[in-house]
Amino acid sequence: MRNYILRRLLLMVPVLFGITVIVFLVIWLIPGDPAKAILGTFATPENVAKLNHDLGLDRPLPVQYLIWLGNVLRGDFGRSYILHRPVIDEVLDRLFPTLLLAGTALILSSAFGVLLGIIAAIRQNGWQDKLITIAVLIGISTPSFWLGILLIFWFAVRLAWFPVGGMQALFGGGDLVDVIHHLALPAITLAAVAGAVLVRLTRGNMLEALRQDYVRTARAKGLSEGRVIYVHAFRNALVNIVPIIGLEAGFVLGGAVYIETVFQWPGIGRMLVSAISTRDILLVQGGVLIVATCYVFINLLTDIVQCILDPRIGQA
Amino acid sequence: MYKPLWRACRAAAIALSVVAAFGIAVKAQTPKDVLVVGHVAELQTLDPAQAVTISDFRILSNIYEGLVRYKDASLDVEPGLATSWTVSPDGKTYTFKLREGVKFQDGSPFNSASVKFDIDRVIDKNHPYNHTGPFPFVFLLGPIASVDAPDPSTVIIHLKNPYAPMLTMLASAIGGLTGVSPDAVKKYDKEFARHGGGTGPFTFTIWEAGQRFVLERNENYWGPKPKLKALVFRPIIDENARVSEMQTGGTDLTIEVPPDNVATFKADPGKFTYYEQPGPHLWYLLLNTEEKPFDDKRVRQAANYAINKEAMADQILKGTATPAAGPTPPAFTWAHDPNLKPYPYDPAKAKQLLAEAGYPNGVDVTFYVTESGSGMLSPQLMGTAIQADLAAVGIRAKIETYEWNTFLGKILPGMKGKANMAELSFMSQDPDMHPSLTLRTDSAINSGRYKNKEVDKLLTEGRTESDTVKRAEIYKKFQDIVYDDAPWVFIVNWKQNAVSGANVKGFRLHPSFTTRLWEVWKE
Amino acid sequence: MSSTLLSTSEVVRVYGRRLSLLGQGGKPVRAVDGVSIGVARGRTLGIVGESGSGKTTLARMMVGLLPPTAGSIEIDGRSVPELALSDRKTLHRMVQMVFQDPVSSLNPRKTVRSILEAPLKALLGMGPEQRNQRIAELLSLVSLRAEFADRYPHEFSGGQAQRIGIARALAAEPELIVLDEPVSSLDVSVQAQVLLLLSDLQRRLNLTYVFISHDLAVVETISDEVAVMHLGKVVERGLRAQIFAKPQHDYTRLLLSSIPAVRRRAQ
Amino acid sequence: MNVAIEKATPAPEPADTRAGRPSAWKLLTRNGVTSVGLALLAIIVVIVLLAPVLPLANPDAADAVHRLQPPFSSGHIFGTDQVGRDILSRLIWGTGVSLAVGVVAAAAAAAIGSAIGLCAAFYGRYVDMVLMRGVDMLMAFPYLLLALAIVAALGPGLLNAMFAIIVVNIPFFARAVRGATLSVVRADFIAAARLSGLSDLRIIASELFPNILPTIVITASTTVGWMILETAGLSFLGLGAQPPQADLGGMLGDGRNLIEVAPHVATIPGIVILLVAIGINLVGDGLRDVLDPKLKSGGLARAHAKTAVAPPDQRLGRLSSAPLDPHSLLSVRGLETHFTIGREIHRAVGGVSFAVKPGEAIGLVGESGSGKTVTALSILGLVATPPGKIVGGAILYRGDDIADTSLAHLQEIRGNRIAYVFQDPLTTLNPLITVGEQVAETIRRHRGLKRAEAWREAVRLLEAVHIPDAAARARSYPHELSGGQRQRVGIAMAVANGPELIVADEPTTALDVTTQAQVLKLLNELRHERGAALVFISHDVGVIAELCDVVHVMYGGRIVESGPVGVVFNSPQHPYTQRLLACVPELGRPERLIQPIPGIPPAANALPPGCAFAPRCQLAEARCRSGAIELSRIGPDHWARCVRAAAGNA
Repeated sequence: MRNYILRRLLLMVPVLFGITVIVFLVIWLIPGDPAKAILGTFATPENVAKLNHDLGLDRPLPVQYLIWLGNVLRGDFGRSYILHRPVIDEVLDRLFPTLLLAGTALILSSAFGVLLGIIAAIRQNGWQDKLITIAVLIGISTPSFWLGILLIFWFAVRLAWFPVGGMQALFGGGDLVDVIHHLALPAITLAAVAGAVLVRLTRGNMLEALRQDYVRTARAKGLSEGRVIYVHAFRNALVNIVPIIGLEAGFVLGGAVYIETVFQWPGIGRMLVSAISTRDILLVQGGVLIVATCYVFINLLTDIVQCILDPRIGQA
Repeated sequence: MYKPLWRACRAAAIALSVVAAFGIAVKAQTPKDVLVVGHVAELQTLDPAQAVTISDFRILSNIYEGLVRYKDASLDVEPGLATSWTVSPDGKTYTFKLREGVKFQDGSPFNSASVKFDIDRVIDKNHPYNHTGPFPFVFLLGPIASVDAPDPSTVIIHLKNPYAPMLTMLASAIGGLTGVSPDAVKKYDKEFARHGGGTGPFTFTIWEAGQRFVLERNENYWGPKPKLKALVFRPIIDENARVSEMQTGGTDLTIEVPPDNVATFKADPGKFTYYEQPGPHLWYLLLNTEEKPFDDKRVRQAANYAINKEAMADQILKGTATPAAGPTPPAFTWAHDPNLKPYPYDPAKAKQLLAEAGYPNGVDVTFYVTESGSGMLSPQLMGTAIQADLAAVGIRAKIETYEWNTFLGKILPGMKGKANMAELSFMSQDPDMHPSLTLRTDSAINSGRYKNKEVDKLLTEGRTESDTVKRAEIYKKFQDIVYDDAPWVFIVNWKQNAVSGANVKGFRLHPSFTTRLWEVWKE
Repeated sequence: MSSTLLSTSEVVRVYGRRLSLLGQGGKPVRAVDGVSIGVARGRTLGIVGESGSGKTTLARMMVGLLPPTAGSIEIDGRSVPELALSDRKTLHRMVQMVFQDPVSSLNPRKTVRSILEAPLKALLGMGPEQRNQRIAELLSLVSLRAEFADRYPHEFSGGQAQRIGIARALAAEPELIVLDEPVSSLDVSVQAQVLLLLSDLQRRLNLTYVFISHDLAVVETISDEVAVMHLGKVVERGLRAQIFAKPQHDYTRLLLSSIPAVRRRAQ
Repeated sequence: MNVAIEKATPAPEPADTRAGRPSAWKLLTRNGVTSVGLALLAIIVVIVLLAPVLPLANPDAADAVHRLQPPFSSGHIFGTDQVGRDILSRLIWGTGVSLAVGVVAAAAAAAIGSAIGLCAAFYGRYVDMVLMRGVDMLMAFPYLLLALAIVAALGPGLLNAMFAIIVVNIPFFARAVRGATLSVVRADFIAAARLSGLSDLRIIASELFPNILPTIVITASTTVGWMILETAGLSFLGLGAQPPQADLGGMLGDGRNLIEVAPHVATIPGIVILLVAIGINLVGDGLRDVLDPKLKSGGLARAHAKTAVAPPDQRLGRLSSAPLDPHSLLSVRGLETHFTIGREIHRAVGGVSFAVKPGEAIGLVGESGSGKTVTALSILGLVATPPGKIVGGAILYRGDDIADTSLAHLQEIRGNRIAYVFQDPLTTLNPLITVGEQVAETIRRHRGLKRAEAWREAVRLLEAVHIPDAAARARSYPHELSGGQRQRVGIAMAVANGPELIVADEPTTALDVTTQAQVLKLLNELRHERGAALVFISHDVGVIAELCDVVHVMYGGRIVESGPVGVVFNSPQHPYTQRLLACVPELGRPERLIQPIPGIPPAANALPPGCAFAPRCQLAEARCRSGAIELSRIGPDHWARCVRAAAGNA
């Protein structure tokens, strides 16, 4: 298994490298003069020339990339001309809230998704299953931003149970209870869709696992149904569920863009939306690169968990 | 049979309800001496010389002061950091006496050297701190030739040419750049934009990206101390969220209430106070007079007749604006010509003019619309409504929408070959400023390529004439010509608005589109 | 009748020299390790061995589906790997293959007709009318009704599907057919039908078979000569009677002694 | 050539299964829920397509005076939006735009992604590596974030948004199609196509593509819904459709600021998005059920803890009250187990009776589909329900009918008094649990030993089944053992609690002959050592002959002949037994005639009346083809279900 993890770590190098290439090419995608687009209103000829030089845009593409990569590796993602600060500072300020929101949503969706998936599977065709199936159908068909607006309207404005937005109360806030209070609506909104997908997959994988020969063997040994379901079937289903949770992490990190916008969450998603609307391209680049890097590590983590769960993987 | 599962379910349910119960119980109360403001955007910079948006200036005007400032509720000038000033007869030399004993928030002294440093930083490309820019509004300081500091309390500004709007410019929010602490600039260098440092009643303390921006009372302020201990600006970009926060008590004050929500707040005076204040603002359509069809005055007038400005002001903007009559907003009370009436809504006349101009079957035009932008109100909504009105008389506009900066980038170099019309708005502190930039034949950003010698002459006279009564006469003439020649379609003048909790007292909107919060208190 | 049609000489096939991002992945496995065998025209060579002995790899190399790592395979004096690269059509008109799993060897989305048409068109260049006639002949050759031509593989039982697989191989009119475990997934009663059909066809069409199986009894029934494979090597080869009556190699003896016989205890 | 040449008789035509094979469309519409989805989508699509001819207001005609009219106001069924445009009209046109974008994006992503996946899998090696690493890199971005970056660079707009969504979805198709292609590329029919002289291009087009098309359709059907939601999301953020163009996300985005003043402006497009997505998802699920082979035959159904059993009055009604053999350990009487698949009933076991005395070894022999495995699984209720159900007969263990006993009681017997050894040792052992633990857990369950003690006992058992270095091997996972060792573990598990009866279901079929011999020897030894009875199931008469005392020959779900092994195999009386023995090639007797049985065994859902073997039997007469034929005694302990055998002995 140690070899597997090592191999997986090594495999991350080309993937991270690829991410930087793609992110770098985003600038290259900009129609017209990127420097002008980046500088926007401040695009005086001197500024454009200076930025072109700073970004190395006057040099061949591979050289530009290497210069850029060198800067990125040193933590220099350039400077936001809108926010007047280094991109990395802004991104790091925004990273924690996003990870908090996405992480909570991921935990919520995984926990409930798997739990409901198991219930649906072991009560297949029962009323529980039907109820869950309907809920899942609505869940995967609801635009999360719409759900968010409805939740705010009812639970924050009408009932005033939860705050409208933000991450913490301005006064007397910041403690755990306060953050949970602020986190509740956005995290639930974000978790709803991801959780629904997971319910389906868990149900399918549980049903499949329950049909396997080894489950029959376990029953033939006289083991209790609890042991058959949770030790024999669920463990095997989990091997297939864990990578899905990894995928969900990406889903949740991306979906945070909507949720942060709707709930005034001070994370990277909201930053990206305003950066796009002000065409703060370097900020977009930095934000996307950092989040993608986090995601790569999350995937590494799920791979390791999967490897721990399934001894076959480490040896393949 | 499946006990572990049910146990897990029950545990989860209990945990959830505990959290929910806690959550509902916690209701954070804003302290009485702190005002929470729902702000329309993230703050971009703490450097008044770099700021470009009114939303930034609304915050910065509480941190920085200029040599002079506007009087309450008017655009007339009164002493600020300078206690008195004289203007030389040729209008080219301004001498300011500075207030004694004023200290910057960082403790360093405010004096003539600091003023010189501040102005030189912006206008002198070779100044050691010029790289702390870029300074987008440097052109406003263009008339300044040099600054002298003969003694610590005297500053002399030499102009290249006589420039009548000089004082109003210094009084405006941009004028705050003369009250910047040189020590802070030297200390933070390029990062000054993230730290700031002025002489104003409030000092910047906390900036949490996306969450809040906090100003605290400047305990060493030279003037009357603010009543509030702190101001908290919460960036709430989403209109809906801004309204919801206001309704649920998440904010004490919200400036720029979406028009559709105005009625809600007005309807509940026990809970909310609603404010309105016209300012020097004009929302108009810039016409490309260089190319067909708007090279023909009749077509330009036809467009003015075709658009139902009352409906826009009353229906779309819900009374937060009034129909505009000409190029000079009524907020410039002294320069505005009250005899001008808005072009009436008269589609028949528009059609007739169009036919006379040789377009009996209508004409196709390209219409630039922006997504948002400083003072643009609801640009997309307005754009679509205008498109519909124009279509009704035969001007078939094809809308192209761009993000604000791109939009400006497309328009400013001229619209030839790209578009026939574009929506724009301006807010300025002097009736000269905007027309001089956009209607003078020799101006680089006269994007509509409007050419009228008479207008050029009047504008030159207006900016050099220091007698206000004579200036007013000049601008009235100017208005009559431009009204008739219609290089623009005059749409509306905006009344800025705000809503606060009923417990917020002492708040007034200012016509200069800044927000002065040092006299505000909460009950 | 004694001229050698197909022969292999010191054939080796190594697996596991896989390209991977981090250099060589895993240790290479010598699936076939220096095999030299031959089969004479009109005869049947039986190859017997347990799983992992390299039988299938050898079979695939014989028909040109896999290139050998080393060694040579010749059919009628021409190199099979070379033909596979340069002139597949000629090669496959000489040698065809019948696969173990009758279901997976038929494309589930094609009718029997289009499965049988492919070699007729691509290898023999027959026109449509000729093809129809030939398809009918082929089906009757393997004892299937002509109307089966327009059905899909899943409509057939295992035995019928294997007949279609045999018909497909026959369509190319090859001299040699390599049969890779052709009956091992069939029930015994059906297995006997297919074995019988194969013998019948060999006699009528003068075919040469390489018959691969793990079932010694089946190999004994159908082969003229037998090669015993173990871990990629041929451990013993010779005439059928010789191998089964007087096995020389320990492994052959072990194989033979492991077979339970129906009447052994009863007798 | 020593094979006897009997004129190959043309096989009788199989029961025509074509009529019973419903078309994909029928399958799709048979599912009620899917029909709802189809209807929903159809209605939406028809309305959208009719938009140009419907009497709708101009969707872009603003009327500022009549803005934000509530629903059902004059002339505007759904009211008007913030600039006074008719919401209904915008909704219909906007739905069209959203659907078109979703479908076009899905099609484009499917085309590009599938091409990548197909090429990667077909050409393998370098092509595969380069293409799939590229896909990995796209996958390394959190979903949607890459789309945002692309839109950021290209600028907002519906086409750019669509382009971004396409790029983001390519990896899903590439991966799914690559996987599907890999499994097809390895299929023998691709090799067969090569042998048929087809070129690579023809193979891709005519052999590969039709077989991966279902995968593409399934992936597309799941992604098209997402894509519509995502495009809506980008429009919602103001990055998609630009005014005045209506699309659902944009309408929702415009309307959200009015949620309080005019809730209908945001609510109505939200509901429409929901309906469209529900429709697409329902149809997608239906398509998947039809196309995914794993979900075919009624979808995945979970197997219950024990087989469903008909109530005693129905089940026991047909049983004769013949006296029980008091010495039998297990007595199966008139067992009938049916499978209900769709509307068809498969009579897998149709009245099987046999008894096992303590220490005795009986064999059940028959070809596939003869019902021997289902018989064995029925004993302890291990037949999967659904679709299986015991509809008749009784299973008497020490005189008690355990067919219908409580699950708890059954679990006491399972693995304790009666234990099983299954066929494929790789799939029947849990791949994620060490073999030691798998043995130990049954010990803990039935003997209540502590964890450590049970482990030591498990190691002792592994030693007893001759696993070398058992203490270390106990910590291995099944995949780390060879097939023979795995089956030894299976045997260790079975004998762990000293059972009275071991049911072995084809325990050596997946093994090589040499390994089979060792395993059989081991099983036999242990059984004798521990005095357990054995029910041994096999299709291999040789194995049965070697191992068992008594044999029951099964055909078509019934026992057709039974008796002591020596008697049955040396003088078979039933024609089936005779012909079965005649067609098995026998080692050392190559000169013996192999006589195939013409035709194929009957399908369990289409058993002929009378004798199931009659259609293949050369001796069949009219009376064989109607009415029940009883198992009749034709010698001491020798029984046969044949009219001729009965008559001969009468």
